[in-house]
Amino acid sequence: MAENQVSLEMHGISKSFPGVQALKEVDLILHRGEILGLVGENGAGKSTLMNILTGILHSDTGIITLKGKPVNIENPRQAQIMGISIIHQELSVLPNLTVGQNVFLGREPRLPIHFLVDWKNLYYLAKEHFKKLNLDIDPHILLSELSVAQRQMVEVARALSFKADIVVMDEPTSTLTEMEVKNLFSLIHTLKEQGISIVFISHRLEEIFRIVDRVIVLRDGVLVGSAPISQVDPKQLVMMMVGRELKEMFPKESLPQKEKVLSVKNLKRGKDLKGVSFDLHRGEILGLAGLVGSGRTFVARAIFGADPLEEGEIWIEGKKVQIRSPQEAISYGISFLPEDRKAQGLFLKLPLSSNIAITDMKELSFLGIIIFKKLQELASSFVNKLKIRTPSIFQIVRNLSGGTQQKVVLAKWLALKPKVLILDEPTVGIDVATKAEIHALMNGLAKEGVAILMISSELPEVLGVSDRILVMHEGLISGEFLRQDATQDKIMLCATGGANNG
Amino acid sequence: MAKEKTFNEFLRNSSAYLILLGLVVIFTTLTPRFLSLTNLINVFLQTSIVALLAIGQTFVMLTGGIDLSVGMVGICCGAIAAGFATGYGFGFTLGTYPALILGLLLGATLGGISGLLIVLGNFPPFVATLVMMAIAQGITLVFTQGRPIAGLPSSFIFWGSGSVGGIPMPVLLLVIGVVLAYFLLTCTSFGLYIYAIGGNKEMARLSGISARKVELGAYIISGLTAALGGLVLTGRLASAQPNVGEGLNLDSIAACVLGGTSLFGGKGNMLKTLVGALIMGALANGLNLIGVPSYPQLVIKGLVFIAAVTLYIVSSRKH
Amino acid sequence: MISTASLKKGVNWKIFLRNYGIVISFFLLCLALSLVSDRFLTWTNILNVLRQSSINGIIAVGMTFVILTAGIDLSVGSVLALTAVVTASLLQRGLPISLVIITGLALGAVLGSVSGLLVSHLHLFPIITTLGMMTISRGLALTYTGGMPITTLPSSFDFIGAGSLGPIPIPIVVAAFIFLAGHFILTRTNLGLYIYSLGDNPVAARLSGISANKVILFVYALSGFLSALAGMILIGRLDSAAPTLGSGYEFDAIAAVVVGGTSLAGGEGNLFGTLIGALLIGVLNNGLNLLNVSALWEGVVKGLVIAFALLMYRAVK
Amino acid sequence: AKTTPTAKKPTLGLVLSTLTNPFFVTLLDGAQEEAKTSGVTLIAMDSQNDSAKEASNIEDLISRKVDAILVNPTDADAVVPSIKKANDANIPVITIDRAANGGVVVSHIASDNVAGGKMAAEFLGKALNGKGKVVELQGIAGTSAARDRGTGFDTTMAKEFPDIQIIARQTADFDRAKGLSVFENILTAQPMIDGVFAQNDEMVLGAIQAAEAAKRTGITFVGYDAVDDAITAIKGGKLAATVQQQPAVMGKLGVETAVNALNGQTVDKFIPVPLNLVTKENTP
Ligand SMILES: Nc1ncnc2c1ncn2[C@@H]1O[C@H](COP(=O)(O)OP(=O)(O)OP(=O)(O)O)[C@@H](O)[C@H]1O
Ligand SMILES: Nc1ncnc2c1ncn2[C@@H]1O[C@H](COP(=O)(O)OP(=O)(O)OP(=O)(O)O)[C@@H](O)[C@H]1O
Ligand SMILES: [Mg+2]
Ligand SMILES: [Mg+2]
Repeated sequence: MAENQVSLEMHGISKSFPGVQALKEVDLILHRGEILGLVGENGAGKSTLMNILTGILHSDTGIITLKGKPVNIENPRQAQIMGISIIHQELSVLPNLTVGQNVFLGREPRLPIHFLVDWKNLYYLAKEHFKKLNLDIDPHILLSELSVAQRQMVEVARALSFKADIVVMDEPTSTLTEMEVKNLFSLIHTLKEQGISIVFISHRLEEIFRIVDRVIVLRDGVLVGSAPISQVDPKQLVMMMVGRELKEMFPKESLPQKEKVLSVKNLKRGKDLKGVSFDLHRGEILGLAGLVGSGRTFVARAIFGADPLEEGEIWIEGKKVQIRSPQEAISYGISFLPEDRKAQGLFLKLPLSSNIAITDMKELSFLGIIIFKKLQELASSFVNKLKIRTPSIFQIVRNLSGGTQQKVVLAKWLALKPKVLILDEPTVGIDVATKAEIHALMNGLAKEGVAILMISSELPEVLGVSDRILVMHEGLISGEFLRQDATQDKIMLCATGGANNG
Repeated sequence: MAKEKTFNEFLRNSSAYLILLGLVVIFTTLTPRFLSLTNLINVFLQTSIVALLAIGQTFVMLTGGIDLSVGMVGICCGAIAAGFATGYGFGFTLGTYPALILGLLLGATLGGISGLLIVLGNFPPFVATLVMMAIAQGITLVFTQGRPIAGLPSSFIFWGSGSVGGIPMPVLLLVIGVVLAYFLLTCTSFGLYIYAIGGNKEMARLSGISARKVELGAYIISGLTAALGGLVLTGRLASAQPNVGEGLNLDSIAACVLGGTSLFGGKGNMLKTLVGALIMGALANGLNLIGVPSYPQLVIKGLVFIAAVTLYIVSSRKH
Repeated sequence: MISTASLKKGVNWKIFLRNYGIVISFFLLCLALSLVSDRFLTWTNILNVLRQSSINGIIAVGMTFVILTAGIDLSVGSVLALTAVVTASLLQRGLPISLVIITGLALGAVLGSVSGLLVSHLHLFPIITTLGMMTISRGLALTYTGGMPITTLPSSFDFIGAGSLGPIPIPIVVAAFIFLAGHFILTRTNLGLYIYSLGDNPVAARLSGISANKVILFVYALSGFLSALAGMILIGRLDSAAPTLGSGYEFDAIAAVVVGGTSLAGGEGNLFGTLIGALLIGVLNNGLNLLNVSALWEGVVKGLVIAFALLMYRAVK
Repeated sequence: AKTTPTAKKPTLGLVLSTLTNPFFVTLLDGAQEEAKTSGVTLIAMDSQNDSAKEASNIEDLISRKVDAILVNPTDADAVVPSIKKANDANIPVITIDRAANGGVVVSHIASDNVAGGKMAAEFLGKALNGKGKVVELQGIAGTSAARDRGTGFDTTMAKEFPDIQIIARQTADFDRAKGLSVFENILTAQPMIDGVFAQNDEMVLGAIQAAEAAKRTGITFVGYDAVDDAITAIKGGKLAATVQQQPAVMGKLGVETAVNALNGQTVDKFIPVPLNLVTKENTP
């Protein structure tokens, strides 16, 4: 049967970075037309393994065999030529080029005079390609004008535009919402039917169970298991990943109090926000759901003073306030975890300790002089609390795994001990175990009286964690549910605008 | 609302043109001589050398680099070509055209060396081209022994001082250069890669582009246009001068930046670079025509720089 | 892909070279010079090099701060000239020296602040803003003096340039203090952390509640202040102030910073590197003079030596 | 001032190689004074030592239709195309201080840099009694002033004082700060120095500063230009001599000659401005 034809074999792959053994003797077999799930905690080595496969990194030891032939993959271009394409975990699209240029970068259609690009054809091909993928994006516009989720879809489109036998997807869904995920999955099935093999990495276990044929598990750079998906259940899988049993995924205990901490009234800004009002109570976790581009991020940014408002009022603890800058927001006790960690959250060239401490320097210094002991204590405490996987607190953040970086940003905002905590996609790219811990942490904070506004595109998360849920559609609140009344269907209906029409 | 946005967009895309237009209007009201045909040709002529260097500089800056050596490389190529054309220093004479071609080749080579230092030696562009600036200046001084090389054949001088149909050669060459460069940047994959690299070198590499080759190409082009500028300057001065060219580096960078090219790469275009250069040329010419003494000219020049960029920034701010 | 046992070692060796390569290059250059000239390693010559590097060094400290925020300051040389001629003319009018020094330094800080305000509040590109500042300051210095140098300063002012503290000349003492203070600010204070973070990711810095505007204002004001300080030492040494003073100093300062490993993209680098960079340039100039290298060859030699010094370790990656 | 109603007041353009050097500022002062007394308009322009800027300046003056152009060229060859342009526009050209190697020039007003270098060499040679070790501080490499002064000095030294050894030739770019540090380094390299010739006063003043700081005495310093500071230094016994050109006189003669030429008088093709060696005995 075609399914059993081995398409790729990686054998004995090891890789170490200064202070970290990222991979130890890892073996991987991928069959033709197979969807292989690759799971593991943050920093387990998933991306490293795939980067070796695609020529971005070079392994210290090990052999890669493609269709039975040993190969040497020197650089990304070679990998492409050998029919391996990858969707990177971090967005790797170029914001100052157009969508179409991004998709075909490096393989532009040419005019008869060979060095001239056939722009017309390029945009035509892009459009056709998008049609096949059910994507509604104009290939002519600049990528910088797209939302994060749309950029992710462009990245997917780019990877699928190669005539590849193997497509690696490193957390392709982390910034996508339900609709796009569905779309992507039906695509993956089509590819599978064409005999294309897929490596699928995700921290969303329900996706793993929905789509993959077989799953392999990495823990601390070691391959700890491989099984057809039909032979494992989620509990077992998590146990393999973390090496111990996990209790409830979304434990929920706190009870909201009635005291209003934050009220916003009629927030308006162009067509992004068309009059948003809501209250947030002490000890409450308020979920904010909606489709990509519905304006959730704008609500958060407006409250935090990151964007100017045209109209609207913000009240904190019963007092009307003017918030014109993040600094002022912070002084009112508001914290804001932005959705794009690389662009808005991290200082990649600085050590982990500085990244965590930076919002809290007033506490950690005397007369402007840093008290290093305090700073290191703070950093260490968060490394422990959030299980941040790092060789030391002085590790440069650029060298951390994607999910670990997310934890660092989260730690930065928790360090402030805020009254109001706004989290925009807080668990993007975070592994299940840690996600549960973060949710527990949110519950703990809520119990202590922190008011939390959580934006999330992952409906199970919204449903599991929130006391109350708001749904946004095109810059307006289109629905509100108490925890006990909310269901995925009701939320989706409001999110797509269905509730307003009918 | 929508109208306002498009107006802002218009302002942002054309602020360089507007500044140039503003200068023209101001100078025309102050002195009628400014808008005469001969003077406009003067402005173009006086801008041509800096603008030629700015062409290559734009390529380099689009990749996120900088080339501090353009002035000196230009002078160096001018001197060596003059040596070939007159026999100075070599003891034998080549014809004007072989000399000019060797001059251009030398420019491409020097630019290529900067590029190699950057892509293989991993030098920051600033340092690599600073080193090249010192070396090119050194070669010039050693070769010329610090003396100008005169006695150029008239066919050589023609390229800097001659004119075709009333249009001075430097202006003609500039127009050809800008058109070619514009074409290269917008119609070829090389041009696309230049922008891609400037956006993010690492990501461009991940996309399978051989970023090193493209970056190297940008520096070679910069060396080439620098040489062209140097040869034209040599023709314009009817002699190779070992000691000019110091100010040309910053001027060429300023032309790019006034035209809206980002220092961090990925943003900018060739026509606007030309406009940026013309802004500087028109300013110098206009101030001379209305008789502003030389010291205050500096102050005004500085103020106009700042004002120009302010206009650009303020108009491009999103609201 | 076969395992290479040396690879792990190789990695560390590369990191070592990347971090200390410039220091190694610097010592190799010194070694070479002491072999070819027996005058090089004498006490007077070492003081010479240090004294000559002190002016560039002081300016380069300010430049490092600016570059760490991903900016650049091209106006240092002209600001130096403008503050120098103003200081000199105040001295000639017989104002008390301490007052004059304070005025001069304040003027430098103000000129820097103007660039800083434009960069921080209007978000102008640093390169063109400071290029504007450079031509404006030069123009003002020339206008103010009519192009003539201001000469014969009161001899009591000489100590700044020509005096010494024990055996160590004042310029060296001042430069050492500035380096130490700068290093302290960058590594030990909130401000230092803010400077690095701003250069690394300005968006994240603003969202982290850092008053980016104040930080930017500070670095440019500091750069202006230190240029003025360097100017005072210079006129103290020269006993005159010309409006042409300091032209080209911006390149020496930037070269010192960048050769010292600070990234022009911001967020990465330190003053130790800048110190070595400034000394490298100083030793090079000194060596060229000691060996009586002809003016015609100076450029070639300088360029090749710097290229070689960097190639030593930059090419390993 | 009174004007004759019939004759239009002539306008002269004066293009100077640089206005950041006191020498040319003084030249401009002399020209302006003369312009005021003879009632002509004088437009001054600064080429910033850049031949390309000079070409632009002259083109702009032609655009402005001035009656005559006085030019102090940055370089003898580089100025030729510009002079030819002025010739084409029928605007008379006068060169000052530096000559042009081509084009039609009504008159050239200058003192001779080669002769000045010779003068310095003769003075220094005699002061050292024909033997000793001499250092030469050079101007910006590639400028004609540096070249000509150097040529005059070097050839005279070689011919007339064979026992004098020139032990170091280093450039200090006509700059006082560079003169200081370069000479500091030379002092370290050379234990014995008897004399110094600097191709301008700025450099020699820097060198004197360095020698004083290093407490090295017995060095005879000779400069060039006779700027005010140098005169003071001569009076104070620090500087032995400096070659004086008379920039103010050059400027004055330039305007005078231009006016005469415009009035149809014949003017001399070459108007020499005498050089002066200023020493303690003849300080003004
Ligand atoms: N360039 C690097 N330098 C040093 N260490 C690195 C580098 N890249 C990765 N690492 C380390 O290697 C380990 C594996 O990282 P990797 O990115 O493969 O994890 P991952 O499984 O993809 O995690 P995540 O789910 O968070 O994306 C981590 O400990 C990480 O810190
Ligand atoms: N930091 C930002 N600054 C300016 N515009 C932004 C920013 N973040 C997002 N946008 C833009 O806002 C628009 C819609 O916002 P966005 O897509 O973030 O809404 P959302 O409901 O929060 O959805 P998402 O789940 O994608 O965050 C998009 O066009 C996006 O490009
Ligand atoms: Mg990963
Ligand atoms: Mg969002």
